[in-house]
Amino acid sequence: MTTLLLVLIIVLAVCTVTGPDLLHGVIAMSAISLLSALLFFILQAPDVAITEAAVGAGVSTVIFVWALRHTSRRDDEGKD
Amino acid sequence: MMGYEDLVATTFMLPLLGAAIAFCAKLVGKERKIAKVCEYGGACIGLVAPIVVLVQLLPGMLDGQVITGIIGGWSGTVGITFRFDGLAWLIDLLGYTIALAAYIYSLSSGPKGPSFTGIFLIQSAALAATIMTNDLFNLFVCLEVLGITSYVLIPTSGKPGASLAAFSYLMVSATAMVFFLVGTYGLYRITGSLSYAGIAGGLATMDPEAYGVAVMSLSVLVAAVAIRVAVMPLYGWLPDAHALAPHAISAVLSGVLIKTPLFALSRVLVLFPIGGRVGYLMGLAGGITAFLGVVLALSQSDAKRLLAYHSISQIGYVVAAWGMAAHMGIHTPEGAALMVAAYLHALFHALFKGLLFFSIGTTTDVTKVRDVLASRNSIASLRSAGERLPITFVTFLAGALSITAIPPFNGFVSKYLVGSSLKGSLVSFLLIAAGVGTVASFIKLSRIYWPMKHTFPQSVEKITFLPRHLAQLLLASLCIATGIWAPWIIGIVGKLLGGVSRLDGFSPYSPDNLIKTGSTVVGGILLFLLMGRPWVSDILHRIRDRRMDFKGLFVSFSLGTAAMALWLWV
Amino acid sequence: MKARIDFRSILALVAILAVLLPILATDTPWPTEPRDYLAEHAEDETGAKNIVSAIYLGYRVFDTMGETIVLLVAVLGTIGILTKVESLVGDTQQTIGIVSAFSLSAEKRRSNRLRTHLLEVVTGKVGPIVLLFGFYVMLYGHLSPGGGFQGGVIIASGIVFLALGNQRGETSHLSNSEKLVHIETIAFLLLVIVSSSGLITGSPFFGNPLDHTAVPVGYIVVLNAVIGLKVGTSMGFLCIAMMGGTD
Amino acid sequence: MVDRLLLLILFLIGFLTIVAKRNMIKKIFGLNIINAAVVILFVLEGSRIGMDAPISNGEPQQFVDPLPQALMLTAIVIGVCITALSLALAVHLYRIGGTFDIDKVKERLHDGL
Repeated sequence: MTTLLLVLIIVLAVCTVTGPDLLHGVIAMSAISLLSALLFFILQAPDVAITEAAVGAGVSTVIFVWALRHTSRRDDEGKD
Repeated sequence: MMGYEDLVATTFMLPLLGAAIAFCAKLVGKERKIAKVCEYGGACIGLVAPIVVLVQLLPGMLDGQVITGIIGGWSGTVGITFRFDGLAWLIDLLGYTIALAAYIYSLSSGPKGPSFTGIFLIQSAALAATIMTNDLFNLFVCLEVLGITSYVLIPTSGKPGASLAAFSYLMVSATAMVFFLVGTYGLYRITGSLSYAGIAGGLATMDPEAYGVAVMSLSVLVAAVAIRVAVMPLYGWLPDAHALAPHAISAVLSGVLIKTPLFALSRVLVLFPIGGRVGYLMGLAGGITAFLGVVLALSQSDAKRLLAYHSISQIGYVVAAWGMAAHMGIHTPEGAALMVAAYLHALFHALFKGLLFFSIGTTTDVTKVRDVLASRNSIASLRSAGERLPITFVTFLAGALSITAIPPFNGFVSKYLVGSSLKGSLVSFLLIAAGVGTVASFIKLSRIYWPMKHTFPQSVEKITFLPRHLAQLLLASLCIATGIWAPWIIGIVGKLLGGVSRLDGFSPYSPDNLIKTGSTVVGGILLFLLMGRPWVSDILHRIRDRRMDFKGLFVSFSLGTAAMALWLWV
Repeated sequence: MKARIDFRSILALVAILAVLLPILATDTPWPTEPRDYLAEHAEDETGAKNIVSAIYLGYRVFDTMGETIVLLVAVLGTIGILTKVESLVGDTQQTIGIVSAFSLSAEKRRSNRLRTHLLEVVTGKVGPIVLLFGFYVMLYGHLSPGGGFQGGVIIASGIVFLALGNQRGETSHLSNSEKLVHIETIAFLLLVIVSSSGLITGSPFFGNPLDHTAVPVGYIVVLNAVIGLKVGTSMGFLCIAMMGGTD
Repeated sequence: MVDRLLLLILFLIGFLTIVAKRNMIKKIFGLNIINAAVVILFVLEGSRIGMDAPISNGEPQQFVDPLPQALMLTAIVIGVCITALSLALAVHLYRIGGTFDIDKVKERLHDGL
């Protein structure tokens, strides 16, 4: 079960870092947070799970979205 | 009456209390007088009171007292242990002296406001906690607090480049701190403890198969701290950050912030049987840092950037002596003597580099020109800005004479001490070369004060001089005083670091040393004249214009870590 | 995309791999001494049933203090930079549709009128409940999972909900950013005072002042409340400032 | 063992992102990922010595190690603080330089100064 979750997290991480749309990356990041919160819950760490869900999926997503709202959501790397 | 353990804890609790009071200034309106009372009252509690506490603690420290305990009196298996010894006392003294001077200076030069005061005090508190802690995870937290305060304080200068510098610093050191956590994981796994005593015990009884884990964990821990110290391969973030921060913050950053983690690291190194090898490697890197830092500094034309590269060079001296001390073992007489040299140079460098940052800061604030090649006649500019006596020039001179090791200024004593303790090794030659380069680059920097007939000060800005002069004169007098009474200070530091026997009867002002200094100065002047040659200045231009891109920081970090791991492994 | 990765990056990656592999590959059994010690003594020494809380606010409360300070400084720094950014915002602002619905300023929301109306009604009603839940998580951290920090974050989201549900753009007391800053400031002062409070009864800094009384757990509850207040207000302040601010 | 290797891969993905990507937001993603990897590593390994969550209910239980959990609470919070600050800096730099590409921002600043 943990292995499966970890594989999912890795897949999401790859999506996050390779995708050209940063907003999708943000969503994938918060999905990573939620999956790791689930993982912590399975691993008998409810405190860490609550924190990760509240902080990783909540607060940091808000901040990321704020940052992108004020800038651009495209990753134009490579198009010099 | 508070016991010693509580008294020791006040060294970081008082600044925190001061910060909390300073933040309270936000509760009332900005114009109200009580807001100022809160802010400055908080600053007094946070910066002056700890110095009083330190004075209180001094007699006990001189008797060789070591105060250890657990924060909050909880159990030692899980709780956070601390150790307050001579080293912690000395670093606290260094930190609070510079912080006080920098705060006074900032009253005129900015940044201002209760938020700044609060964050500044928190930084001082974190410094005191960093050097006291005896717990690996607590060290992580302290380093993070130190880091985050500097990331916030650097961009307060409002220069666009400062944000970039803060971002680079943040990325590199936050990444390094994650590696620090990995190292913590490795050590907790093999020893089952986070406190230094527990780790040392666990390492003694560990499974031989776990040796690799210990080595790798140690190397990531050292690399993560070395980023903060800016030793040679890992220095890339420093010049921008120190050059573009507000002047007061530059002084604290290069005076205190890059040294405290180094001395905190020495507490970790002694736990490992292989710690001496790390020390040797760091010492070597320190020598190279001292030399290359000067070469880079020579090529700079921006005044503050030149000073920033000198910080790298001078920290190289400290790291060289510190590394060799760790190599010899800091409890052996030779090691202790080296440690005294390392600390004294750290202290003296903090004093004179702070002074230089202040003086150059005042000058460039007035003239608005930071390029040493374009700026001239600054004394006249300062005078037309309202400075009646050329105090800034005099204090600059005091700083410059200190850093170039001219007697009786303090730099002479500590550089001599470092040089003589390392006599005969490869590192000492690098340090001599660095000394020559320092002289040359400070002649270059002094040119901004050279009078010129045909330039007239244009567009000077009126500034408040009083707090600036106060801070500059405070540090300048300390530079001279510590130089003149050096033997006495060496005695005290030697006693506090437990290496008193080796340093008895030490006299820096022997004819032999004066001749050495003289020849260094002559070498420096020759080098300066040589710099006027077209082919030399061409080389220097190439050095200056090479671009350090962001990736290079990480590549050097990872290669440095791997190199250290390899060095420890074989 | 991967093809752009150059030689130096690969070199760095290999170096890091070589260093980290031994640390991660080891099969040394995980140490049990701290766990055994805690299982036996934690409840007696701190009074908390939740052992993570016992460590977080008891044995290692100094770390927690450091963490709270990091949060404080980060929020102050972010707000400081944010005001700089807001002053730089020109008319070139590229707005992402969804996001503007969450904006707190009325003009930005007008374009998404329908969605916004729904949002206002729902969040306005849910806000108080979330706030209440936050206080529950905060105050029962010693018995169940949760605690000051987690509760604080939930309180922060409650505050943000209240701010969003605020239809006419007027500020309610709780989502007034000035008030939030005041509460945060006082909470930090309280935190410093509470952590030194052990001195009164003879325990050291960060020690439990209620150590020898009938309710040793009171210390953890108080710390939870103070930290929750602090975290809730500073996070709430940050989010409100970021969402287009009421100031 | 497999889990730890997966975490190592996760860590390396994050690290490679920080090193190789020039987009600042991507770099911050990378930082978040390596932080998450270390947090998972601590909790995962600490849970191997027990089966029950560390909340005592009066009966004899076999706890997982609560110490790494308490440490990771701190690490998570510090991580998000760093993220917030770095994002604010990145947005500021975007405003100045008009791009998230760190090398281009550097060039533009260099030319501007």
